[in-house]
Amino acid sequence: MSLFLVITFVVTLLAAVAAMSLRNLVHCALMLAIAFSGIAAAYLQLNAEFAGFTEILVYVGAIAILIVMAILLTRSGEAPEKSVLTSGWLAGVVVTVMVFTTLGWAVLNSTALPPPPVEAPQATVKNIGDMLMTRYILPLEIIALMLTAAMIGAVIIAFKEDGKSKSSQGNETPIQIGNQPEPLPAGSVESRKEGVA
Amino acid sequence: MFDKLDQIFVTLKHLVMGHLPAAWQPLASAVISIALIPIVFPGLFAIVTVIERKGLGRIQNRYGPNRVGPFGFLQFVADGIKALIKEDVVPRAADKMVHFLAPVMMLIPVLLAYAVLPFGRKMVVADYDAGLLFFFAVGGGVELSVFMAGWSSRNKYSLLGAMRAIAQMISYELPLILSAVTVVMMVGSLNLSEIVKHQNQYTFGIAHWFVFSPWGLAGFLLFLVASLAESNRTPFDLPEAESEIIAGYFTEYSGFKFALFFLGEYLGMFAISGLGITLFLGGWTAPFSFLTWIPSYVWFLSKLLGIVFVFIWIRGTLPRLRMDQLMNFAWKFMLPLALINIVVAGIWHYMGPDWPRWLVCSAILACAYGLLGLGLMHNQKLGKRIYRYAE
Amino acid sequence: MTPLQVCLLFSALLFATGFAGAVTRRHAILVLIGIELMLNAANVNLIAFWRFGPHPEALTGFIFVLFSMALAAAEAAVGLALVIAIFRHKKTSNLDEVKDLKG
Amino acid sequence: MLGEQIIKGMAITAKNFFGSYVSKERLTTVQYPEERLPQQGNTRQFPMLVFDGDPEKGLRCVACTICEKECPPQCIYIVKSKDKKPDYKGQPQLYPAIFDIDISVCMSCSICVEVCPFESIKMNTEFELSTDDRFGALLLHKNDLAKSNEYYQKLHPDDAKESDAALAVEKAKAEAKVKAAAEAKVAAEAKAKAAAVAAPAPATPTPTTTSSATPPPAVAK
Repeated sequence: MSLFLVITFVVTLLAAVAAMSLRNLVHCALMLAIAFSGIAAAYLQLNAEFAGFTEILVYVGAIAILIVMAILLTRSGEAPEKSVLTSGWLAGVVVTVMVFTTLGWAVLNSTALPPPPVEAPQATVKNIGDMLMTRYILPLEIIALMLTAAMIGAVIIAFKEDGKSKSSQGNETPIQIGNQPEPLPAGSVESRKEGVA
Repeated sequence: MFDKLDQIFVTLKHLVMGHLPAAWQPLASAVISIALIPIVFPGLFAIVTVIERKGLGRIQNRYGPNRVGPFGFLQFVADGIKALIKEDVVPRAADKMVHFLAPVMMLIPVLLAYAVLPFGRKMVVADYDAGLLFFFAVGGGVELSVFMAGWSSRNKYSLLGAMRAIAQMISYELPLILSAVTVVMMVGSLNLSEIVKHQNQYTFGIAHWFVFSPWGLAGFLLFLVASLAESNRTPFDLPEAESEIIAGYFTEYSGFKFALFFLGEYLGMFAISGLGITLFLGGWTAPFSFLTWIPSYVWFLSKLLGIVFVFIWIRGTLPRLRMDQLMNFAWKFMLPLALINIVVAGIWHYMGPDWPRWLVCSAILACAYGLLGLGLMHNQKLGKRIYRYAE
Repeated sequence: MTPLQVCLLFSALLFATGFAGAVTRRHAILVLIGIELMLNAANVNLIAFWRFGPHPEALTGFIFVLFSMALAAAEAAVGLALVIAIFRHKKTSNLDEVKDLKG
Repeated sequence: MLGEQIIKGMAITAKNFFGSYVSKERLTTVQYPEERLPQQGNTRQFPMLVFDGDPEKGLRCVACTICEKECPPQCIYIVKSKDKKPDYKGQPQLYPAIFDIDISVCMSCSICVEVCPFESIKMNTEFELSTDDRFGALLLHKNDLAKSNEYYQKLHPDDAKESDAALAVEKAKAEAKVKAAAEAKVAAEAKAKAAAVAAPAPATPTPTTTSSATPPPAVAK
């Protein structure tokens, strides 16, 4: 059990706890990015190279930025209100502790697995590709469909309605400043163009 | 004799490691190969800043800096000292910790990205099996640092600049990765040394570089334009345009932190053009078989300087794109062309090694380029300007 | 304490942190961050079992993690779109106030 | 076709870039401290005081302070002298004890040159006057400002000739006046002698008074 792996675990846990407990939301998001990189480092040390790089690409590169953008869009960048926890936070903590104790108990005294093969497994890109193309071809197609559906769904949900829907607050229609410039008489533009071209 | 010259750095490293006790050898080899990068590339950055200013000068019929040192080549020392001496102003409302970490967070991914680039025969720091994926994964970290810089300075302009920079980087990352996918399809592996070895064969004396095939040329041009946008260089340097938002996301940085951003941008440019060379221009291979006696790292460096010179040349020529033109160009021209390029690469692979595949592929690509270009020029009105005279 | 158990304990702890955050925090986006952490804890579990499990060459855990990452990305996108839509509608992202079902 | 104009633009910059190495006249930059552009005729920077011969006695300025009053930014400061010294026409004139120009204020408008009736202040073309002392060094005193007429001829040959012609005319008029006065005096003496001859008895005391009224001797230029 290499020392580096333990250090990575500790760093990731600290970053995760910080991500959950900081008041300023943007700091939470940055701590989350550090936690994701910690997890990616853990994957690299567990010889899951491809998973580690995908983790950095997907989580640190995309999801962290997505969360940060969402924070800015909902204008909660620096508004730490008085109490950060919900009203029923105590029940949450109790449930968490129960969840963790059951998991811990299950981990500690489950029947030991046969010892792993002596040399570390090699997840080379070639056999990941073969596996994806032969045995897991169906899940790959389904994931592709699901991703497209998710993208379209996200856009539709977040699309800004153009003010016709009778939402209770009723978003403001754009205020008219001065009279609209009347469009140029069509004739003059055409003649100008021939003159120039 | 040439092989010794070619492997001079590798032998030097083994020589140095020879003196150390066996226990220290792996660590020493890692440290030596890693230590080379922060020495060589910031040095290259220093020289390229001078070359850039002299090149831009020559393009505009003037000399460019020629006072400091012979022909002005010590100008970077003057700039460096100036950056060190300048007072480092931190805005009072800024978020101190994030404001301080942003330049560091900018340099980490860029320097990490150099680990997988093969600079010469057997001269690569970390020969990962999925090297290309590592490069793009780490490249994503730069956007986070741009956001940190823009948000932490608590300044509307830098936040706007950061948002524009992130939008631009994300929308140009797609064509970048898709144009690299065509090379991966052809070689069948993500390992960069494998990709270079695949381009290291010669027929009638000409190397098998991917850029000499139709899909390779289209991929290389797409990659070049996308890397221009990824490193915020001239036609796409809206986020830090002086005339628009003062200096974009590094408005509130001065002194050495500003120089760090500057260094980060240039190192990013070298890394991404290094990758372009490895994917399309045959990494460290010689273009013709009778030139293989020149050491491999010299080829890599000369190609890198060639691409840097093209970047400078483009910077001296093209005006800056507006934000909406920039976005339309990425989503309505570059992305479809990259997807078509992947299809064409597939056709190229399955049509067998005779001449009709050249014709078919280049025809498809040419008309795709023409149609998409017409579509873009038409609704973007990019064609000849139509003047409306005031009555 | 075999290495596998250390990894499992770590992923359990990570899961507990994510769960605690998702359950106790008031802000909608932080609930999503908690969910992301939980998903990642599950991935760590899968990789741990693949690495220390009996047949690593079958790559089952590994491929499972790749698919779960794709899923997590899609979930994050849709979740954040929901949060933004709620914010635009109710001008708040505080979960305690988003209680009434009427639009 | 998209990209057509881009290629044309790149070709032009390439031509410029390689042209600048080939043909030298493309590069028009003048390496300033080493090479200098010849100054045009009517260049003007800061005023100077012109003197003929000796900087102290030959100074043309008579401290009439017209330029001090006319100067828009009021950057000239003159203190008149107590005694007089003869000017080029021989008349005793005042001269400036102190004549300062603050060149950090002067805007080289050359109004002082236009209003000066004595052709004594002209515009110099000396511009490398930067110093690190912000106060005293930028206030030029009389001896810094005084420049010889030959220097002025060399600086602005054409209008230097005009000003010399005007001075020569002025001097000629002055000498003519002096000569006329001398002849008038001689004629007066002749008349006086004639009157004395005509009336010798009563006029004996008059010749002594006329001798004291003779004009002072003309100073040789």
